[in-house]
Amino acid sequence: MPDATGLELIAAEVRERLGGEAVVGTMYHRGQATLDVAPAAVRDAIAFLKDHADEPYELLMSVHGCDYFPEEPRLAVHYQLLAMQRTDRLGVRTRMGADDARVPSVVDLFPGADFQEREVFDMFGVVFDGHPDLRRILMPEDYEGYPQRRDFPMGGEPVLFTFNEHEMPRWYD
Amino acid sequence: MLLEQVLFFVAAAGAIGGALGVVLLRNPFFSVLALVAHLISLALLFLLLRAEFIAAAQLVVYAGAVMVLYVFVVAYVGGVEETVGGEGAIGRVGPVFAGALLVELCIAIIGSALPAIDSRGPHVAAGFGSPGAIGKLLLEKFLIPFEAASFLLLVAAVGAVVLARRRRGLEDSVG
Amino acid sequence: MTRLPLASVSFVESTGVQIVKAVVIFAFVLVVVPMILLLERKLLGRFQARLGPNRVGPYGLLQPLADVLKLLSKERFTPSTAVPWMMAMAPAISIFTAVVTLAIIPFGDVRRHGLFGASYGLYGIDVSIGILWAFAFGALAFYGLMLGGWASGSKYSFLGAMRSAAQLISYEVSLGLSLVGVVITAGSLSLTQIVNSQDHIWYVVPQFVGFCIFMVAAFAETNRPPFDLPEADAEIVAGYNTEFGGMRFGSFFMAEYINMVAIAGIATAMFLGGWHGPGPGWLDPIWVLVKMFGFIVLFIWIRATLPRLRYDQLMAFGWKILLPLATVNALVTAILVAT
Amino acid sequence: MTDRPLDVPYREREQSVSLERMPGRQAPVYGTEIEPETELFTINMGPHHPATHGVLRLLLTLEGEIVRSLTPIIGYVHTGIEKSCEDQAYWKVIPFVERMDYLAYYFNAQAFCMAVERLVDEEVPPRAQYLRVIHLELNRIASHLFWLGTSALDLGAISLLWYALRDREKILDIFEMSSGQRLHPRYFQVGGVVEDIPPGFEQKVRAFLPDMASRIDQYEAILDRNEILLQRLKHVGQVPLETLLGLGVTGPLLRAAGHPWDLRKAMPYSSYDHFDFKIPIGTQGDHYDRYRVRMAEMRESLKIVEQALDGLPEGPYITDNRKIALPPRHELATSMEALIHHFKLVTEGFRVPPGEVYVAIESPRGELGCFIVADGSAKPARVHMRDPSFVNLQMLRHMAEGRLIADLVAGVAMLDPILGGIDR
Amino acid sequence: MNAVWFLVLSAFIFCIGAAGVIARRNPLVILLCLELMLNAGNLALISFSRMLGNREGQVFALIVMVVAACEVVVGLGLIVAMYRRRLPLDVDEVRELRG
Repeated sequence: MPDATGLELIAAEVRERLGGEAVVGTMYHRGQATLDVAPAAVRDAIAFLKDHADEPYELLMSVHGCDYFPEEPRLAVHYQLLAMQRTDRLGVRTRMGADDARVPSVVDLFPGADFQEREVFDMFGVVFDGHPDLRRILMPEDYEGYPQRRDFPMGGEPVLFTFNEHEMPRWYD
Repeated sequence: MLLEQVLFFVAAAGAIGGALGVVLLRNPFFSVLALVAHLISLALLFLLLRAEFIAAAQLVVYAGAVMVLYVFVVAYVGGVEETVGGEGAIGRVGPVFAGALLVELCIAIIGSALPAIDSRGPHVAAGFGSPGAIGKLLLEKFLIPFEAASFLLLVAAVGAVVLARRRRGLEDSVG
Repeated sequence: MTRLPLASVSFVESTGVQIVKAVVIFAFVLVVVPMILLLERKLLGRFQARLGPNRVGPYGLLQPLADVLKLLSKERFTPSTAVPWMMAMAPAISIFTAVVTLAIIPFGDVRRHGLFGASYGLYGIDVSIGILWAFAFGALAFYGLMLGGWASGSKYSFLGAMRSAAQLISYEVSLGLSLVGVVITAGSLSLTQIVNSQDHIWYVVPQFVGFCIFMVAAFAETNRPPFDLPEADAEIVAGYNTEFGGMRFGSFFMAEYINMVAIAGIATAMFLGGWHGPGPGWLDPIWVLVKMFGFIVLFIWIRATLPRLRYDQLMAFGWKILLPLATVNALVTAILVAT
Repeated sequence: MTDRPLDVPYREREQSVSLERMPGRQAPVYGTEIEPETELFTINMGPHHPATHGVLRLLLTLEGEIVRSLTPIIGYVHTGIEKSCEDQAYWKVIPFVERMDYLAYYFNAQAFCMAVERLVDEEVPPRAQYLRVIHLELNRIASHLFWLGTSALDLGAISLLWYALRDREKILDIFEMSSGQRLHPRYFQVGGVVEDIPPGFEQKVRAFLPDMASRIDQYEAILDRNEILLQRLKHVGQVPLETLLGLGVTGPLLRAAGHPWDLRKAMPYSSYDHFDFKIPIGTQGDHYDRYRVRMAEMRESLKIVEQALDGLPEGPYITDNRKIALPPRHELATSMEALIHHFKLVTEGFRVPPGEVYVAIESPRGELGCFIVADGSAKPARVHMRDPSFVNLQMLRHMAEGRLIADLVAGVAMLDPILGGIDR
Repeated sequence: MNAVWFLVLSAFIFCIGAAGVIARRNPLVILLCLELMLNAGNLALISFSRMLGNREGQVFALIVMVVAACEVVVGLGLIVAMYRRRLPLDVDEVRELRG
């Protein structure tokens, strides 16, 4: 794990490479380092970390979304990078508002991000620019809304049984 | 009525029905099935004529191998439906020609002077059409046709392989 | 009583006797298939460290009855893409060709069984074409599977039908050639004569290679594991009988088991000396049944043991190993017999 | 592939044991050279299909028997567990996450508990860590046994399913002994485990270990010398190591390709560094190696369980932090404070300081990550499970395209996807 | 049954086959109709054989079967080749000889 100083060093390198506004901030919590990156710069930052000369993070383990609802910007996409040789993890986070939820896709860098980015799109409505096949993955294709956002109601889905199918007009649409 | 006659008429009806089905059905898959029915009826007729080995060969070779090839090819190229008869003179001439041929053949058969043609044939021994008897005849008297037939089979097999092979070079020029 | 005007048979019986025999064979099928079904389920249970059916009746003996009742009570459905009359016909063809093959299996010699002063052959019919009879109807059995798969209008069924067709064709050649050695040695195609000529030695000894080829090809011809590709449940759901339910499926199912019995009978007659065995003459049919039973247990045993082959491996094995081996076997036998 | 330099501390720790075999090439498939413009047809394999291990739907484009393209379609058992977790107190989330990967339930609970423990900065007592290891490794064996049975069934060997399930039953009996449940036991708690193991538990596990070892020998005797099985598995479904790493594939699938990556060694948690075990790796990365790696992993797990039993320390089985763990039952009668703690924990649960963590453990299928965002309340703001099946599923295309349907089925079997984990 | 019945039946089948060959345009069906004609010939051969009480007709029926099998194999090979090259499966439209 990069410690707090190491994280600052990485952040400085990323800033140096991609410009000052690329890195929004850093976060070091419970021994875990997370780099806060601007949405537009996230692909470049991850590409930089992947091909870092000294300390490459060559694997992308997880991509997941998050909704910090009352806070703004509320939506976030997390990337968990892994350096297998050094057994080191680094989180990359990018936050954006719900209205302009667009992030460049990293599928070309890490093909494994394919399904995970689709899941984030499915659940949070974050659009990944450059994703080859951005469709819903877990919810039905014609589903409306993004169920994992915090303002999406819990338990709002009526369950269809044979005894109540008449109470659900046009359920078959 | 003798059992033999019942069997004959049943088999004859099957044979003619199958033959008509081959010609009249539009979907080639059903045509193939009609021919299978026709072949089975013919095998029954062969049995009536005491040619049991031929009947078995008919089933094994024709129904079991040749028609399977047909089924495969029809499944491969798909059922291409077409109209029967169709446009043009040939479509109308065909049945007329066939009818004329039929009349002529019937005159030839029924009006034939052959004395044995209207008989049941001589009494034959039990092993008349048995594999042993046919095989003996085939290897002793008709060895050259037998060998020629096997050579023909070989040529046909090679020819089929050559025909069905993929030739990438030529494919492009034909488009 | 007139005689059937059909092909000549070496021992001719009256039509009435033939009808009785036909009824007996059919009854035999109806009795033996549920028994094999139960045997298979019980044996599989034992092979798999479990009990097998034991709820219906004492020791689960009525399980086949329950199975049949369940199948009978099932809804008969037809996919909208199917050809209904063909779907109805296909299981019938399968059953028919399977039962007909049973007719030539000899359970005993003709001379030794007298009843009411006449003598009867303990077989359905002893045709001079003998084993070719089985092949003729085996060839027709193809249409049961093919029509079933094609008429279902389902892609899985179609895949299964194509698989079964390819498999039946490929292995029928080996099956036939493996028996050529026996036929040459016995000098006859008739099953009774072949059994009779095994007086001194069963053909499984001189024709061991042929026997092995026959067994392998027989597994493939009956679609039993490890050659159950036409109905490989893990791959193509249930192959050609995917869309069949109720008694139509039951018919396919039954046909498979009758085929198993028929193949076991042919193997018994061709290789294991048919009714030959120690003991008095009336034991003959028992011996045949015991030998067939052994084969059926082998079928079940193999099913519990072996995984399934892959399609290309199946084809390669059939054409590249089994067929040349069978050909060489037939040639060598022919040369040995001729000299 | 395997000779990439791993000259880092991990290399010294990993102690991989290689299943060396003769190098080979991809087994030939007859008919793969069919030209692309011939008839293709599309078929839906699943969601109701005997070989898709749940409700996985594969949209296949076939050319005869050969798979030309493959698209997995998932979501049929999506139950919104991650969303539901946001409405539960932390300790009530555990039964939810256990139902994700329903064959490796202890692992889900472990990942979640570790993440919460990280957030509240709570140490787990050594005895609880050892007890967790025992259950985790037994669960790994159970999961691999289920994989073994279903895989063999997919390959047509029906009997092995029953043998494997028979032994899995014994493991479930052990689970039942410690927690009262066979599946989804909710045995792991934040800060430890629910209860200490009952008397007789250790004897039962000790009796099971040699038994299971001999069973594994039997299974290998059945499968390893079976020519049909070898033909079906060897040199089939090889995927280059670079592709695997790019896809983020972990677990036995990655190890079979020769990469000794195991989080138990790489980033030890729950005192896995106390135990002496090896990481089995393959050389070819084909189905056969995947099979062998999992079989060898079962043996290693047996070793770990035995060591954990031998070295099982005395002490509390759960943290004595009353803010997190329930007080012992006997204290309720005597201590007012204990009663209050009990009341608060049961009605409201404990509060977790704001923060977010991502914790990963090695599940039977690969890296199982748990990402939790805490907002300071008694309910998590976000729970996400990085399920290995979900990520590994993307590899299926690389394994199966251009090969026969039977190889696809073998591929699904060797992938060992759990749809509950994929769809969550 | 007298042999004349079989011969008339054979004539019927032959004519149906001939009509099919002329009228149908699908090469597959034309091949099937050729089979019909060959089978009619076989039936005639075998009924003559029975009529005369010698087996030579049966031998020739066997050889006709072999010829038919060869014809089918080559014909189907042609049809498959036509299909592969995207030629119409219609004998009226395939007029040109080209490689």
